[in-house]
Amino acid sequence: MTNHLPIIAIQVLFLGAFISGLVGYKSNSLRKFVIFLATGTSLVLTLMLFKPVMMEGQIISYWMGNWVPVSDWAIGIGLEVDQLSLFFGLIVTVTVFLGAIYSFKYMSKDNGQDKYYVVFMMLAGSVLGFVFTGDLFNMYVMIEIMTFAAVGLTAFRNHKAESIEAAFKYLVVGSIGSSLILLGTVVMYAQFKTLNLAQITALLNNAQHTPVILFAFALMIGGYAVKAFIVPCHVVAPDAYAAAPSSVSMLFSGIVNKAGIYGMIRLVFVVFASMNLPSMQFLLVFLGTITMFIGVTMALAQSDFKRLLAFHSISQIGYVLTAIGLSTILGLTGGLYHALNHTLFKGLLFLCAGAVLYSTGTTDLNKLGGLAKKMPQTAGLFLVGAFAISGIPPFNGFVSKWLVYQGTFAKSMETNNPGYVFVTIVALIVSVMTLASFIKVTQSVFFGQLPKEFENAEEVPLSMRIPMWILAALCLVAGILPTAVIDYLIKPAVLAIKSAGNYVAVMMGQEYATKIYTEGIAIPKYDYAMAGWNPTSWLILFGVLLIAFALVALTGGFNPRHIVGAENNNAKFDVFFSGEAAEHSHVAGNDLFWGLKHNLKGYFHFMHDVHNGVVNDYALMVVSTTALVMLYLFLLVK
Amino acid sequence: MKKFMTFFSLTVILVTGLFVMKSMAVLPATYDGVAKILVDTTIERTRALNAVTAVVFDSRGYDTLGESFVLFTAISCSAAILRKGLKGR
Amino acid sequence: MNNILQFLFYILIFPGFAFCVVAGLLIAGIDRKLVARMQKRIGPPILQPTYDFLKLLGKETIIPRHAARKVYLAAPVVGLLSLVTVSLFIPIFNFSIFDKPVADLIVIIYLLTIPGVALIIGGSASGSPYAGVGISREMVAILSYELPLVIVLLTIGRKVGMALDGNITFSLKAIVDYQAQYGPMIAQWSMIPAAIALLLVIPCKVGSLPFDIAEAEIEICEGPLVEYSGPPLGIFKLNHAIKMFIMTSLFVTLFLSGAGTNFVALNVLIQFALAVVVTFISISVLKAITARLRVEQTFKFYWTYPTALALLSLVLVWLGL
Amino acid sequence: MDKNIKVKNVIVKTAADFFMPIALIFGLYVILHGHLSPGGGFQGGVIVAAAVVLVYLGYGHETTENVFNENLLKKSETFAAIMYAGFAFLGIFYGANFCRNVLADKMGAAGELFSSGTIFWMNFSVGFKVLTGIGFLSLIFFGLLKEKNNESK
Repeated sequence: MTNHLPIIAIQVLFLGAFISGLVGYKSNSLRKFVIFLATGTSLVLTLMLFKPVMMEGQIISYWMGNWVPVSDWAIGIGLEVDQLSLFFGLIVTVTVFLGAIYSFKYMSKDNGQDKYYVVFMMLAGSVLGFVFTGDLFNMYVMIEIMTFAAVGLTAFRNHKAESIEAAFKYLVVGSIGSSLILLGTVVMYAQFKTLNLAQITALLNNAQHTPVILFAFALMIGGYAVKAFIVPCHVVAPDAYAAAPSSVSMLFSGIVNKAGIYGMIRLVFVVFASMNLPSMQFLLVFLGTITMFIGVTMALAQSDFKRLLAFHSISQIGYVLTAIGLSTILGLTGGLYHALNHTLFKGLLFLCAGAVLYSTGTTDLNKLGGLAKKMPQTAGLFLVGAFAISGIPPFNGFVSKWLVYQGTFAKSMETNNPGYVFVTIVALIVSVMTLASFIKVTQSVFFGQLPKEFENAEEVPLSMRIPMWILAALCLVAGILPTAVIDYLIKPAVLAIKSAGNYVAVMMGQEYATKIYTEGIAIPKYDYAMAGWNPTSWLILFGVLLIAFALVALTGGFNPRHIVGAENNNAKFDVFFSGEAAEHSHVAGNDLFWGLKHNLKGYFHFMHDVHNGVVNDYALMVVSTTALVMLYLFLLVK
Repeated sequence: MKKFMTFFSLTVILVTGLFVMKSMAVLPATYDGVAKILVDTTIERTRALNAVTAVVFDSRGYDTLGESFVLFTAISCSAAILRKGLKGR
Repeated sequence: MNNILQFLFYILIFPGFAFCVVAGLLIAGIDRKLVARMQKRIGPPILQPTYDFLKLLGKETIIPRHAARKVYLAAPVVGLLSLVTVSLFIPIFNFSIFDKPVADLIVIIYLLTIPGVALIIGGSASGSPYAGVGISREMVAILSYELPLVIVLLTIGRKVGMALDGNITFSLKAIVDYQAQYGPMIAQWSMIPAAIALLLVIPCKVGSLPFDIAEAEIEICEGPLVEYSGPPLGIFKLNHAIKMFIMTSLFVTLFLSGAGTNFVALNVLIQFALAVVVTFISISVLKAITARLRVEQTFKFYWTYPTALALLSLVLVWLGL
Repeated sequence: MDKNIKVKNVIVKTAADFFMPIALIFGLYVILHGHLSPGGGFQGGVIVAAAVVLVYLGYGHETTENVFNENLLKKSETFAAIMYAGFAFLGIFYGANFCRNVLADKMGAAGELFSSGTIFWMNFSVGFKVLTGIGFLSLIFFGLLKEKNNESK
């Protein structure tokens, strides 16, 4: 029965799409019921895999149509769910479930909702199918569904011109990415005559790295870089994230670019495990570092809530890529942890942006202000998300960023390469800049003075707040219990990344694996423990302090009788205006950091010119990236 | 800059592509691997005379399922994008 | 039980809350006195900041009409808590409340950011446009000094790590042990640029002249604090004082720590005395002789000179000097 | 644009009348004989869907709108997708794996029309899905064309 779980989990999502399209044509509640049931079932089925895969270390292999390998050739399509796949699978199902619940109310103001849910579920199912599959061409098929569904959802609010524009850009650039992946797949097939990932891994292990393989590899790295929105292929992402409905932006940052990251990890560390890794490391770390830096500096310059979040999404993916690029145990741990955290806090932040949009109808930072009084829960949840993404303890971003810093710095000590210190410094600075841009959002959306037109803004409905609360709670849990998260989620996944031989053995049979790996399958060691810093004891400290000071505050430290509300019409409760009469004056977000921008104006002007919105240039950037990766691989990888 | 990048990337891809083509030409010409097994055993396994259909719908039926979902998604997306939006179009 | 009591003692009395408050207020008083003397004034009594703090606790708290009430009131307390937590992590010579090397430089970097963030969030929650200007300046200030600070801390980590086991260390305890063995860090000439860089970072971190751009009284009426009154304002003032002590004490631990004596009380006194000296060098003198910089000048300053100094140190350490 | 589409052009109309049955019969043939002769669901489906285009060319927009029901086509496509997934699920119901051709031995010998098990049925559902899907897509595009013509007039 366990064997059937992955395929049922995937197909339930697809069937949910079809059935909601069929029966939910007229009835709203029936459609919602179907969607809820499908996403919930998928989540439960994936969770049922948790015990056998993560805890007992099983790897599930499943041959479609019982086409088991014949004379050592994998003729059918196989699903292979190892710990890495399940790690991403859990991310996908949880995100989809919460996103679906959020959509119920959030989308209620749009028409054509039946179409929305169909495409939504296709997106969900395709990403789950992508991470569970063990077949190179099947990966392409799923990424194709994903791209089309993402384009459709980007343009869903088609009464806005920017949605259509963003979808067009995404379609062009995304299709180039898909084509690169397809071409890579085709070339791989020409070389190896098989499409099964495990078998390709095995064949690569003993093969020379011929130009054909390098060519295919470069194409696929380029393609997945587009899917993961890695600089300089990121240019379409901000438009798409900003134009899509927020529940979809959450999916974009939570699962769509995770699919790209998963593809990269699977290719670089499992399929091409026999490659000369140090040279790949440099490429990945380099790409990751510029990704996080450019992402965050662009975010500082934005004046739209969702665009800003989109650039942060890019920046955080840079962290993930940098960390996994180190390819040490520590680095991979940090990278996967950050991937998980990114899903949690960025999902939360996008949902908060959606809540603001739902209540006020705009996400322009220059128009908003003072919403904390009207939407206290959203403001609080936003602060949780903002602190988490900025890496303020005790939230989850702190733990994973800490792992990233430690990983990069340890790597520099190990290899005696000063370049990695530079990466550590950039990572730390990027973290502060992240904080800066969230301060800007906090100031210009939730605090300050409330503009007249939003006097009637209300807190969003409960069904929108529940997913936000769940995500916030998960953020806190992942920050407080890092050892548990690492033991149960990250560690198995990291070990799975490191044991390509095991991956082959499960899928193609032990005999085959022993034929290929004549020296025996190496069993990786997980030698990292969260030593040095024990966050639980730290949290106890913080808690004790909190209680102590709460007591102080209660026993008259703040003297509650003196705290008078602003209800009475006394002039002393007005904001200080140097003695002038009070008037509406809100410091909005547009130019909050001019001191920074003024000093770096050369850089910002250059970035402004690069993000010019011309699709031809964007396509050129993708192609150039692929060409450069290709050049790099051909010249530097031995 | 743009012009340079265009020519540069096209040159790189063209040159490496030609190089790869050349090295592909020396790969063994006979078809083997998965394809041979599939073609040899298609009829007793699937009872279908058309080997292509047999491959497409049986041994790689899951991919075809995915491909038909691609079509479905594309059509659903067109329906969603080209629908009458909130403020008319 | 005993353990818990011990921890409570640590948190509430000795390296924690009470000690921090006393030391911080004392250092603030000494600083004012020193500055006054340098400007040929008599200056307030050393206990003046204490009196100010106590007086503010008795005043009325006014919450402006536009303020987000809970955040407005919680912000100063959160800042204070994080400062007290930092003080628990900083070892005083060989005295540290953690047996194992628990304390961690990265934790400290982040925890030291929180008071600044608390100031920003609190000011932001007050809804005043002056505060809006103030927080933007404060954030740019954080962005400016964080770069040299980070490089300095990484340099120390590299230096100590290489000497101990060739691996990275972020542990303050390891740093203190290293200094107990090899003598103060400042004695190594490759670390002197880093020490100077950290000395330059301290005034901006505590927000004193010439880098008090966020709270510029004359231009923007104390920026984030403009709406605060009563106990919350008192706690912010206290935060400021404690921050002075924490930063100078951190400098002492990182650069001036040595073998120390066997008596904890004596060590604490030495630490405090050294902290006063560092305060004098990096805060009081600068405060007495300079005028306020503009925000973009501050940014430019920190990303050039202190960063260059810190990088110089890093390169020297990297070369094994 | 509207110059090229003369609704009452007799030649186009006759040609459409002539080719429509051929397209339908031939398309269905290609779908149903996918497992015996070249072709299959995808190809046959597109040929059948050409009928929609022929109706539009021959009879113009209004007739097309009257003859074909957009929603029905969309629903049929969804239904066909479910059908395909259902045939794939048959494998699990019969105790084998997903996509297993469990009916292969239960239906006629190789070469007969009803042979090759689920391949035939999957082929059929794909054909059905493609013909409804492409037909639906064509209808949407004709709708856009009409709007555009109205705007230009």
